[in-house]
Amino acid sequence: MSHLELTGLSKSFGTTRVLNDVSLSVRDGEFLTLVGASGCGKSTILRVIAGLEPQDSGSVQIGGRSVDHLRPKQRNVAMVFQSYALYPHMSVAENMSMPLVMQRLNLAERLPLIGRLSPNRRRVMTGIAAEVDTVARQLQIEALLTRKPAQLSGGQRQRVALGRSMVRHPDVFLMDEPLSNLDAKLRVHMRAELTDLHRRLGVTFIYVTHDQVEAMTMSDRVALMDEGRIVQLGTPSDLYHNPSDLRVARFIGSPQINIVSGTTTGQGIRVGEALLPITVSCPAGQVVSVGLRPEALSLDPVAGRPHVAARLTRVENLGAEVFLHFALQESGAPLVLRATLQDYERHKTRLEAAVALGVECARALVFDGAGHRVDHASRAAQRVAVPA
Amino acid sequence: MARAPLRTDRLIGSVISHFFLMLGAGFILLPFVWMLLTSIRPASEVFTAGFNPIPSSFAAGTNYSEALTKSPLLQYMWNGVLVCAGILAVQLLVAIPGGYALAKLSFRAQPVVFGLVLFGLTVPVQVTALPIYIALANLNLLNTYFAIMLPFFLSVFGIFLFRQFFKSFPQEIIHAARLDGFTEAEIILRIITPSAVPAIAAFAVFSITSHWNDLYWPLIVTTSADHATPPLGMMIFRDQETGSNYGALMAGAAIITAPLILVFLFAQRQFVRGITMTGVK
Amino acid sequence: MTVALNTARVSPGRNAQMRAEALAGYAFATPALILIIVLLIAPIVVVFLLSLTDYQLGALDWSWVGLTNYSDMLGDRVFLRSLGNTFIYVAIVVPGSVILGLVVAILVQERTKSKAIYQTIFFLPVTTTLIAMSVVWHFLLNPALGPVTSLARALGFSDFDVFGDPDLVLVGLAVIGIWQLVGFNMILFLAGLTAIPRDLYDAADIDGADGAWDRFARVTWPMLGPTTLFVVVTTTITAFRVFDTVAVITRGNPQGRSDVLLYTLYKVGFQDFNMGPASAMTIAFLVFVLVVALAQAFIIDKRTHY
Amino acid sequence: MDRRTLLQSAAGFAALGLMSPMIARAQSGVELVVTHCFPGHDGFHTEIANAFMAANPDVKISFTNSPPTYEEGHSLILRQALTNQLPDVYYSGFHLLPPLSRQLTERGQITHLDSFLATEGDAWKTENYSPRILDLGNFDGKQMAMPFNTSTPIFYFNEELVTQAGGDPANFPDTWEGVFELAAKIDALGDDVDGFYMGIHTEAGDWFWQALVYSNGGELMDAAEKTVAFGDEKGLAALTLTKRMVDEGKMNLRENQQGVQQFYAGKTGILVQSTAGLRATTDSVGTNFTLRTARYPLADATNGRLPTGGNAQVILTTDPAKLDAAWRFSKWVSGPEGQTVAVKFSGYMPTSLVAEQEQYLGAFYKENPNYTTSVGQIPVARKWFGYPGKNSNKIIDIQRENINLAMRGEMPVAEVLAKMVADTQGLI
Amino acid sequence: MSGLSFHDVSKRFGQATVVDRFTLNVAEGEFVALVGPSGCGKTTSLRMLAGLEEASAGRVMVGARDVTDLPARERNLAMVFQSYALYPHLTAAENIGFALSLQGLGKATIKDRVQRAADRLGIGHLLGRRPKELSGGQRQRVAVARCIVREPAAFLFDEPLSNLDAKLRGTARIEIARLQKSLGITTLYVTHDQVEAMTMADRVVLMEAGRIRQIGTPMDLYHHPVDLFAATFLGSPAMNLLPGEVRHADGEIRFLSAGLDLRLAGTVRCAPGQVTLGLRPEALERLPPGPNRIAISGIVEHVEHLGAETLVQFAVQGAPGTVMTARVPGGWAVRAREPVALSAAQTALHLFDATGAAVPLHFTGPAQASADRLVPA
Repeated sequence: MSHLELTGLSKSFGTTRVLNDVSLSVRDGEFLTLVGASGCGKSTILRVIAGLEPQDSGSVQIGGRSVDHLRPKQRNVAMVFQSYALYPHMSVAENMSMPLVMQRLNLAERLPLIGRLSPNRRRVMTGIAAEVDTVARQLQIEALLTRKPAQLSGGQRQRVALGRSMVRHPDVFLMDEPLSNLDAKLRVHMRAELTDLHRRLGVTFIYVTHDQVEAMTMSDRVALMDEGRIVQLGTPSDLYHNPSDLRVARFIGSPQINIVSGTTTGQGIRVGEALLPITVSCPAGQVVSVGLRPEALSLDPVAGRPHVAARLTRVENLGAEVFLHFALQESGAPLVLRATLQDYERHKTRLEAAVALGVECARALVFDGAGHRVDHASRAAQRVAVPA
Repeated sequence: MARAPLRTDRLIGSVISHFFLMLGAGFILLPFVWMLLTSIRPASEVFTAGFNPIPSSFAAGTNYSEALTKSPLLQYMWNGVLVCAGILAVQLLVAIPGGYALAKLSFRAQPVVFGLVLFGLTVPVQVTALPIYIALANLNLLNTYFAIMLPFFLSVFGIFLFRQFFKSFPQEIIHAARLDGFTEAEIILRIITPSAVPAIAAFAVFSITSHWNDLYWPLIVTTSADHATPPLGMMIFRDQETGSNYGALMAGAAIITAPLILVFLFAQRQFVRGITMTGVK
Repeated sequence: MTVALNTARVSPGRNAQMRAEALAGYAFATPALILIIVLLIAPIVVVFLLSLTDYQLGALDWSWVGLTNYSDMLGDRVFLRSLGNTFIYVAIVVPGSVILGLVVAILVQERTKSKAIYQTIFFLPVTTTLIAMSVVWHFLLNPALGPVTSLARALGFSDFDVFGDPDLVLVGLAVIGIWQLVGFNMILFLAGLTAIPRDLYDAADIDGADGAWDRFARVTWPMLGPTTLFVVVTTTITAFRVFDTVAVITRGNPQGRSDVLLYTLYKVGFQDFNMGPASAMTIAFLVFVLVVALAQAFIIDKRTHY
Repeated sequence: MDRRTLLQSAAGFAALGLMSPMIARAQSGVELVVTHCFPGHDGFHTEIANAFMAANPDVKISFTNSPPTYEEGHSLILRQALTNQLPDVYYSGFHLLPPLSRQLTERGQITHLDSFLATEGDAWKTENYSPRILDLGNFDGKQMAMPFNTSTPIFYFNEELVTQAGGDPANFPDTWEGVFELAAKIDALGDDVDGFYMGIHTEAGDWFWQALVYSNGGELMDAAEKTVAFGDEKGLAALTLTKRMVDEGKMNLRENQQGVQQFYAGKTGILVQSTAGLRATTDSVGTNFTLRTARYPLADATNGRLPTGGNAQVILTTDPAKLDAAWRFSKWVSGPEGQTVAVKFSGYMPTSLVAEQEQYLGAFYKENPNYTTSVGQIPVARKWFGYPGKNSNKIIDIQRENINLAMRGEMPVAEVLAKMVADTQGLI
Repeated sequence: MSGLSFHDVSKRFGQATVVDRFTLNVAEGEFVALVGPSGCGKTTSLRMLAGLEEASAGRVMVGARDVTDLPARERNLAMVFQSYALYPHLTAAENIGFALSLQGLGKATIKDRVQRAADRLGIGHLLGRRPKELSGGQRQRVAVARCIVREPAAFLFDEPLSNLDAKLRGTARIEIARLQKSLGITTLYVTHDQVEAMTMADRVVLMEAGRIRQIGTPMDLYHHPVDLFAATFLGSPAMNLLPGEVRHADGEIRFLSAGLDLRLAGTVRCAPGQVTLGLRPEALERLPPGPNRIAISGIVEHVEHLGAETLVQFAVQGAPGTVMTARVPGGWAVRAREPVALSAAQTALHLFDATGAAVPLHFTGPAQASADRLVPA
């Protein structure tokens, strides 16, 4: 059993608080992603779990036992680094067998020359070589075993790094932005491969990334971090559809969520001249932020349904879809609308003048002045179907 | 405005830069050329006025054989090899772990040790020579290879160099190694040292050249020819009382310089890389 | 410092890795530390103690004299003159070898095929025995017979007697000092030059930088700031230690115009055997070098903010 | 804390306890460890020692590395005295003999030779050594050393240049006036030709200055070695001569070795140097020109003297087992066998009367008349003076600076002399 | 401001030809993107125009001026580098004003122009900082401000956004495009990111191995790729490909691939032979197959939920080993190992012959109109 429990982790570098009372429980076999902007503390958590850095307070438990007093190698976790951290002077095979060599040979047997005298050593090494071969085959890098890291492409190095962590059969895989050094195409491909690997191994993955797409597409659950704290922990779709905080809403989703500011009234929320019939629990006259995902806006305002007036400022045509950039008529606040090419073509001529954009109030997300989510009736009633 | 094509500009630039480089190279090489020319000249021709590059009679044989036979130069060079090897080995054994500790490990005394290293960079050997000499004498260790090597076992420059080099070594690889179960000593042995080949080459060039050529300290601690190092072999031809034998002196200089130039040529690529990678900033 | 403080805050037992790291840190630093204490600190302490005595090498009795040696030193013409000469020497050698090293590095950097050859040539002086090379320089600069002077004469310059002329002698020694140091500085500058992103030159070209000088003044020179300061510090320390050339060639002549600190120190200590004053000078020398190095290190710290 | 504890603590920190000294010397009979200065002397020392060992098979002579100068040798010996690493036999420069013998006597690390000389008998003494020579090694009434190499300054000249300038090589001038006149003529022979060179303004010690003062009949200090004595008119004459070298002799103030090199190249007419360098000079001159030597002019023909350069052998061992062998070696090196080799190899003057005989150096001298010049100066040779006190080298440095002032005309000669006397006195 | 043009420009390094007879005219005020995989010669072409590389052959012009032999500084072009190439020792203001100070303008003029340029990019308050003290996005803006302050003949961009994270890249590309339009300045923009090329440029030049593969508007390239390379390079996720064969049989045109048999009869005119069929992920829709639509079904292998949309990778039934990606709206709850049935309009099909060249598809019948509609006027 290798569920992982972080309790009250805190850590500072000098006067900077990088972790602030972080508690987190990761189920056995779960793929959990820590996501956030750089400097939010996500990588530090990973290194604390691995034992590479000490926490100032709090504790880490793996499989129900505290590992705080254990050295990194004793914690049975494996880590894949952003830079892959392959040993530059060793071949792929040597890189991959290193963790096992360290585990299975004693100190004397590991010594450069003297070690070779041990009869045990050869037996162990043969065993290791077989295991490395197996893993290499799984990752389709068996042809690369004799090469040095410098002779490998980025993607190949990434796989070797994976292989090196796999041979140990660790309880937990820790991955620190493992895809960020790959180009866009390869990144997309490796995303699928990693999730696949996770499914096959069935081991706990803790994955750190700053890329919300990775977080969204790969994880069972995502913890979004900001300034050393976990802002929200939930499934990807939770975070997308039900962000608890303005920061989460902004971070997740591309193009970014539209945020317009409005004022609560008895009837709803006034945004410029438009009144969105969203009733929220906070008193009237308060300034709130209304978050509208690009797909919550439409070019076809249905009569009687709420709409806002806006002016088209720019068209980003991606072929498959079109991002239409608007400026809100009164405030000039930017809005992005996501349309199909067909829709865009249909409305093209109409868009030259100011237009009314339909707002699907049921999908609107309302945040109070502090950025906290405020639930509202229309949303509760018409909860959109979210994929599990 | 009529304009020469860029190619021509570049050609002119290259000619000018070669001109200055050759001028500089001439300045640098002048003493070497004269050393070699003198080493093949008879004594009487060394001082004939003017700068006639070609000697009218060759005395290379005489000078070189004199350099090799009048002093046990080969013995001295062998001593030099032993001394340089011994010094370098201990320096590396001390400086690589020391540099690693200063660059990558955190312990409370670290700033103090590093401060001492920086301080040491400013202390010339002359300052510490006498106390060390007396200590060696009291331990009855004079006239040993050990005595010649001892003050140089510590190379604060080496510690500094390796620290700078290791500073730029990716922390992630060390983290990976710790996770893999490497002990710190094994990290040094199996990860850090193989990566430090350029730095080792750079350091070796400095270490070997300075101790091969060192005259001051061997002269103090050795009184017998058994342990003397190469420059002592040239001293015999450089005599203030009776006048120097320039031909043999230069032949000796050429003989003892040659291995160093070979060492440098051999290590040049790594050397330059090592210096570059230590990031002198 | 922050690192140390952090370590301090983590109580032992808190994290096995930190403990192991600290332990390893001490273990690996210990050999170096022992050698530093035995070969550096202790001898300096002994020298300092000697500087408070009137001990003469070989003598059987001696006594404490307090700071007399230091006060005598301040009134000692020869010492003060050596100090001045050393500063003059440093003032010539440092800019000379730094600027030439930089120029050569820049020129060599641009070369492709011949780069390695030039690099090797300029580095040669580092590999040679100074006693032999001093003899050679001595002859090369011979006012009547040396090729340098015959060349100067052929070019129409008047005769000059480098080691005989009190006004030229330090210049002559400095030329040799520069000859020795140029190659080393060149290598350091080459390292610094490689670290300058090529993009900056491209940007400067497009921005309208007019030829080599603009490129140098606007990009190369400012970008080499940290390297330059490092080179200046190391060169200064080396130049302060000038000894061999003086001992072999001029021995302080003419008129003491080439007396330099280490040579004077050597004469007092090893020819007159006055260990007390010599030790005092040694300590003074250390202080000078240390102050210069610290001042420069301080500037480096302030300048490397980019 | 006394000196002992200071030094012991110095030793303590270096107590690495790593190695034991592994200087196990093969002891078949007696071995004498010998140190001499100047690596250039290795040749004749080895040859002499070989001959000695052939004649005395029970004694083994082994040499240490040679310090490059007398000063460095002296410093080496003092360091070794501190640490009990002294060689058995050492050749000290004459000028450093007084401090050496005094300090080592005090420490009980030197053996004086009076008893040995007494055993050999007076007849032997007079047959072999002139009293003047023996006196060079005699201090505080004791024979501390046997002189080995002796030298005086002599004139070297370029026969061709002298002839061209209208001089007569066979009758080289014996007065400074004559020398300067000839030098001026030589100097006029060409732009690149110098007339005269004497490195008094740049040499390592003060040997040339002593020669100038002594040859004018002057003294450096009074007999009690308390007061500087060259402030008189003899000293003035000596210092004036330096100025005249420049003014009348057209001497260029070159650095010493460069001046010498210029002579080797055949571009200087007259060179003043120790006779010790005769062999090396002959080799360096080769066929460039005909090298001749001439005696050093004594301005005061009656009281004029010349300082004796060179070195004397001291016996530092106090081990009774070695003393006999050491004395035998002493006799050998200062005797005809040793001297013959040393003279031929260097140009030094012999210290042994016997050595001048036909079977030793007689024939050599006939074939090499240049070598006889210094022998002729033996009667006027006197001790090489060393200043008492801690600052002897500093005194010499300061004096040299003053001499430079005079030669460069930066100060009137008389003023310089006064300053020089005051400076010297101040440092004693 | 002026147009830019390349005439048969080539660049060779030794034996290797990096750019081969590159010819391109950029109209005044136009935004042209050079796009292609790394090493395709796009950056080299840009640098030859800038004067940072020498052309081995051909001429480059800025407006009517032949600048081939002029040094970079005399070409009056401004460039934003991938690394931004800011001078680390200068403040933002000094960086922006660098070119002006080289021109020898007065301090006050420089200050004024720098301030205006900085304000325009919203970095007016950062002028006193050094590059080290700026974030990636801010540095990028300083680099752009450095260009606009000079009022050059044209802007050159060399992958200016590749050092920014995904979020910033999105906003920055809009900013740059907007700025370019408002200044109306001729722009040549190099990128390897097809999204940037598609969204920002008036025209896109697609390069591969030193040659131009296709020039056209973004929609031209997206909807009418001339070959397989263009088809797969543009669009993310990439176009799905299915190798197979076109056969004419029984008066029908069929596409056959392993066990797959798609009838294209009656709607498409196409010569028989070995082909590759291409289908963009968004063309696969959850609609029942109907007239002029082909049906494709399979087993879901992997699902990526992106919130607003979902990417479904499935193994195509009948074509073992072939995996296609479908891009469907975000609401669809589909799971791995479930079967899916999708269809695509025939008008969305692309066919490529054995050499990789696009096979023109001639639609007959009612679908014609809708096919034309796909192409923006």
